[in-house]
Amino acid sequence: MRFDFDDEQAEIKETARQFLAARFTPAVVRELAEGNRYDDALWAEVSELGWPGIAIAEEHGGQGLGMVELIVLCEELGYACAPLPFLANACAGLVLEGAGSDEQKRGWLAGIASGEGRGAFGDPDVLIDAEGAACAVVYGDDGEVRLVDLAEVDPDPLELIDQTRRYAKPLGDDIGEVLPGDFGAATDRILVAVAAELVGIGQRAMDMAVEYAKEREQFGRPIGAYQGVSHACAKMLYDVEEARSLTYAAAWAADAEPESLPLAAAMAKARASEAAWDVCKAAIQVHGGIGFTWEHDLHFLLKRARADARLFGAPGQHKERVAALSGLG
Amino acid sequence: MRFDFDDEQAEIKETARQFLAARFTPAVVRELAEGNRYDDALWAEVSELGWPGIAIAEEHGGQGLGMVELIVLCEELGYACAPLPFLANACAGLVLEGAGSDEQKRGWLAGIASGEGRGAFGDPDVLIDAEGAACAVVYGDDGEVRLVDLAEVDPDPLELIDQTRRYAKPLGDDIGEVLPGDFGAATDRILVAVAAELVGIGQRAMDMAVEYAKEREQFGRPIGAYQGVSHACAKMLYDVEEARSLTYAAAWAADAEPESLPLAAAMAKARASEAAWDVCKAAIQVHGGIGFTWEHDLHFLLKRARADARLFGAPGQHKERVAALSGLG
Amino acid sequence: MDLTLNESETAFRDEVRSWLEANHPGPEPHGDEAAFAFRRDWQRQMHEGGWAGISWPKEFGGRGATLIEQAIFSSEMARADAPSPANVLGLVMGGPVIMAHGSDEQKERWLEPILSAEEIWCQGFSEPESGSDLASLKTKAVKADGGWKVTGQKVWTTFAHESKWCMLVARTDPNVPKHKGLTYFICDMEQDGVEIRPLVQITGEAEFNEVFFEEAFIPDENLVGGEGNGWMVAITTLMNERAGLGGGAAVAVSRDLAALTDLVKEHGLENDPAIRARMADLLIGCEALRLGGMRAMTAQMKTGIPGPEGSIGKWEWATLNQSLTELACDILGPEGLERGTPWTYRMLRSRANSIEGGTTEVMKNIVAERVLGLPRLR
Amino acid sequence: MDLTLNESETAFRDEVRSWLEANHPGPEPHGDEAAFAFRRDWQRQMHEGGWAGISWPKEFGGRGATLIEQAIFSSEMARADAPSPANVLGLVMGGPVIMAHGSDEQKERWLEPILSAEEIWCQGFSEPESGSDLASLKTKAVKADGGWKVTGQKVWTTFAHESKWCMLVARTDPNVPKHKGLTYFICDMEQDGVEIRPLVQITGEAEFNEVFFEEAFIPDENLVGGEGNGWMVAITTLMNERAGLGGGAAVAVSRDLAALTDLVKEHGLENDPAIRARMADLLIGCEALRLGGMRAMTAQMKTGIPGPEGSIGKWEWATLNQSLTELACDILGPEGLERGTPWTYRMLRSRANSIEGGTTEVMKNIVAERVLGLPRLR
Repeated sequence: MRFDFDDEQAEIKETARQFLAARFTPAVVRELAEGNRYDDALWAEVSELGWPGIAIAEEHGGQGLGMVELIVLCEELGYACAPLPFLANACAGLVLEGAGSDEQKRGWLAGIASGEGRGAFGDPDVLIDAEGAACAVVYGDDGEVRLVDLAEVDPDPLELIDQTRRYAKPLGDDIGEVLPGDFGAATDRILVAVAAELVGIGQRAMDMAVEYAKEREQFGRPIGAYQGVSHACAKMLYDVEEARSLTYAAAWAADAEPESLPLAAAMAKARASEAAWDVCKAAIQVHGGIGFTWEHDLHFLLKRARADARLFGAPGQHKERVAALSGLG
Repeated sequence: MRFDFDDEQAEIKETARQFLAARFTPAVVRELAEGNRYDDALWAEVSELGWPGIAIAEEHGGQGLGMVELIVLCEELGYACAPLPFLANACAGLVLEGAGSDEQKRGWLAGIASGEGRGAFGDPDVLIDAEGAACAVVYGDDGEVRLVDLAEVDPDPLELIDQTRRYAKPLGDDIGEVLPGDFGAATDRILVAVAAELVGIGQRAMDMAVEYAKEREQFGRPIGAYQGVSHACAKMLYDVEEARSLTYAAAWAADAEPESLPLAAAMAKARASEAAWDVCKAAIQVHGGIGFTWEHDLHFLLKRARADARLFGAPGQHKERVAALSGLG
Repeated sequence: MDLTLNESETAFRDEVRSWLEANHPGPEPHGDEAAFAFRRDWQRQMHEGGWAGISWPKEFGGRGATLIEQAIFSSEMARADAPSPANVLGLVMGGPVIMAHGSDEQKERWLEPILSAEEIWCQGFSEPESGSDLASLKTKAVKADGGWKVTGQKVWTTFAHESKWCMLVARTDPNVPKHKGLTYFICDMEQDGVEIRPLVQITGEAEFNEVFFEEAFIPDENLVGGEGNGWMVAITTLMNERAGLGGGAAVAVSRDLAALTDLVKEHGLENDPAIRARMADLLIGCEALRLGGMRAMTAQMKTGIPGPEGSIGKWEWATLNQSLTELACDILGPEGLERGTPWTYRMLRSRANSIEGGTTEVMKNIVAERVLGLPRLR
Repeated sequence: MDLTLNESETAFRDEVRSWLEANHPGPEPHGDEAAFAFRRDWQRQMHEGGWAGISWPKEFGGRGATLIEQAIFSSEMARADAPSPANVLGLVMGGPVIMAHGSDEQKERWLEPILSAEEIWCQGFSEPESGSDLASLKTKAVKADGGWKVTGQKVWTTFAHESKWCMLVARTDPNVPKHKGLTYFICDMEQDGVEIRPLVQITGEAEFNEVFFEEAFIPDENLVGGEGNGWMVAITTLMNERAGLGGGAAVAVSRDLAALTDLVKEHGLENDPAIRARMADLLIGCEALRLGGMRAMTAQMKTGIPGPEGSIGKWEWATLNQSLTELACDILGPEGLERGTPWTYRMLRSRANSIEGGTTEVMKNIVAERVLGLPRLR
């Protein structure tokens, strides 16, 4: 029994943190987000590192690592608030690998793994990162999941408050080909990946709030000396750490104990959604007026947290699933 | 438009506060509560003041005043945490006067108004203040309200955590005579009376917490100087004042604008229930260990708040009614 | 206790209501400049109707309305969804400060153009380093020939670019305790020493400005309330602001709740117990806000001054508006994530409600210290 | 990352589990004295089986178990609903303090009777005037011939009337800063200068005591860790207490949640969305507590010391247990108001969870200051 990252995972995390801090400086994030665009060179660089295929089997061109390694990256991408088409591509890969036909996998997984033929990801409400992607994996209103060749369609963009990611209107159920396999486990894995991104977002907002609380003085003291602020910051840690424990454990379950995954994934997504949203709101409150300005970076985190929290099933839906899976039927 | 007590009401409040503070000292409340008993002499004294009949029409031996005057007393009785069979008697009076036949009113209201032939009050779960009462007004499982001559029955006592009041097991639906009238408005009035008692309980717990926070020193300062404590106390005021506004307004509606009563009563009972319970819990937290001891008086308030909050419909039920009456059907 | 309007109050309400029905200028045009011109016209119209200075004494061109009449007026304005007058800060803060602390010449010079919206006023209190701790402000005014030269930065200034005058608190004496070295000025915004930069919020809109003063000149006759009395004068201003906020807030929340009820039904969620419970909490909170305002007003009529209880109202309103707009976006689902839609805008905008006009933490401090008498930490 | 037990851990768990199955003493008898005698017997039995001093090094008669084994043991104890041993404070605090700070003679004298429950230990830290601010304690020890005379009052002392020894912190030097004038003693409770009064809680039970010392004598050889070092020694003790709390808490909450699930069904509320949502929150919180404990333990295995993260666990547990028992009483309806029933008792008892062993406010201070590095106010 040992609940931490092994040396290799810890190294991936540290490398990702440093790489992303260097590439996605606040100025870069701001520039990309304000244009609601990605930088292809940065995606190429990330692809070079093998990130898009980290959890895809080697036979399909990936690194063949597990969910734990994937969520390490998701968390750090959330921490950096990086505008990159990473998450949707990873989601597409998870579903395609889990439920695609051999032919579908052969056709598209290598591109997803290399980052050169990205996958978009969609549900009945929204399509994520379609522009520039080769294919899309889309959950339909009818309960089926479809694979869509994006060369054939041109989705209409959709402007959400989260400008660090690119959204489009859903494609509908009348295009693409149905995935034949069982996508249940892949769906749960997606929830864990999103939860990890939310943990990273929450951690970043908390770090910013704590740093500000140490520096900003009012009434002759750093505001972090007042319990009105310090207890709010303590609550942020409580929220982020609960979300983190549940998310890491769910990733481990995906790799090592799949029978525990459905409950673990629902718990992680529900808790991480509430945690990141609450922490971002509280971080703005700690900052006061400056935290409410566009020129401060907090709002990029706030809005991405909101989008991640409400997409992929709102917390209430996942709590309902927790109850159902815990003996309440 | 004027939202405060008139001079006469203010005088009733002041007199009640002083009278109850003199009679129901902490030592007296403790002695009666520990024995789970009442002091007949104190009831006689209160009856002498005309309190039991304050809202009963003069033709039935009461003072003919309104709900506003009644809730002034209820609030102060809650503030004093007074062990007295006042509330059940008042509830019985409200229902009997509102829905009883002429004969039923003639038979029992005078005793309720004078305090010499008290009324008990019951619902399918519990019977309140039956011992020593002449009659009981009881809400049945079948949706009827019955008047029961208590000379004919001997209810089994029921020990609740609230020892400042006397409870018994319900009588069931097969005794007594059905009240012929519409008891809807009386039921709402009862909610307002209970809400007022809860406001008084919350106010008292808050006063105790604030006083303690001024006196108790830790780390070289009164604990009330720490925002962890002072903001908790501010929240108590917020809760109590919201409950108070809603309760006073509902009492006014009962007297002056009956069409607004159902919504106002549901709001008052829901809010006052949550407010008093939250304030009592927070007051214990502010006191720390000492607040958790039997020798401290807070727990009498806590337990009475809990009973008042959960009886007469739990907050969730009344919120449901608020939604239904506010356009959600 | 009487929570209804009496005969004369009803008559007043009917008068306001029919005036608004006859004169409501319709929906605000798009675009900041057009909207402001629209509001300026609207205020002129209000002034002609005798409604602009509703709370101002008659001797200064106002209506001399009672507190209740003011509350009725605010409610009716909110009920009719009437636009705000252009010169809100002049009407609610600037005018009252001049009336309370200004000289006869100052009253003569400034009051009428406030009412007519001819001269717009803005407020220069907050600074980047001085938010909750207002008295620590650093903008300094140095004596010059016939007046003062002001240098420093103000922030959160509304309509600065439309304003002729700025209520400015500056430090005139750095050698005394921080509350004592401040002076209250009325600064002409139309001069070279004043630079205005829009301050964009997380909503993407620029509702506020930063204002930079670089040796801006203020003549002696624009000093209000005496040198070194700036703190006291400013506090009066803030009390007026908070009292002025009261009346309409509950009506506005109530109107929003009605819209939210429709939204719930449009989305077929009226039987969802979680939504019903959240709606009930909001409905109860809104009613408590409304009633609390009435209680505070009744108390103010007796004592003559707005009490610290106004802090609870501000706190309640912030909590309510944040919950309300978040619920709306929750109900809207993915649509509630769309940029620039009304509810999404309002949900983001509401995050400032617990900061602007005194943070919720400051409101709690005020309640703890001034209502409950708990010791202060500072 | 491996959240399951490996082979040797599984073997250990099986060993504990089968020992508990074979030796579980059945339900605790009613009545305080009978229950205590029962627990004393149970601890003797545990000691004979080699389980009483599970965390103690083998040289002192313990099992020398690893942290994981200790956690497994706590979980299995909770899972089997096994009674606590009688001498909890001796095992978790007294023994470890003597092992860390005691002399060889003290180890020889005290350790074995702690394990065997022959001598029960209690704790004398808190005083009526010193709760969260422990270092302000006033009980004083004055040098006397061959030892010290102690006078003062302690409170919240568990099992004082059953105890032979009290871990007592007293002020030996009133002339130095408050943290520096304290000394840690082991005081014999069986003497005239010690008076014990039961302290009844709001539950109606007397789980704790007040202890009055009136010139109680403590010989020099009962001083632990050196004169004036009492604060440091006491802090070690408290860290041991909090670390000792870990393992079993989540298992106990989880067991309670299973009981609550049954209760929900018995009352036909399994389809009530509000109840389902509250249950889900509790289930999620309980799992977070369990996992957080595992993460903290893994960290402790690396660093060797329990980190301040334990404060989150204490805070989480208090929140969970209060919500859980309140939900149970809500579900029970009027039955949840009945005096003395198990859930009612536990609901009232839970109000102390956010006070005992460090208030939630103190836990937040620790998190803010020691984990987040925020400045401290004191």
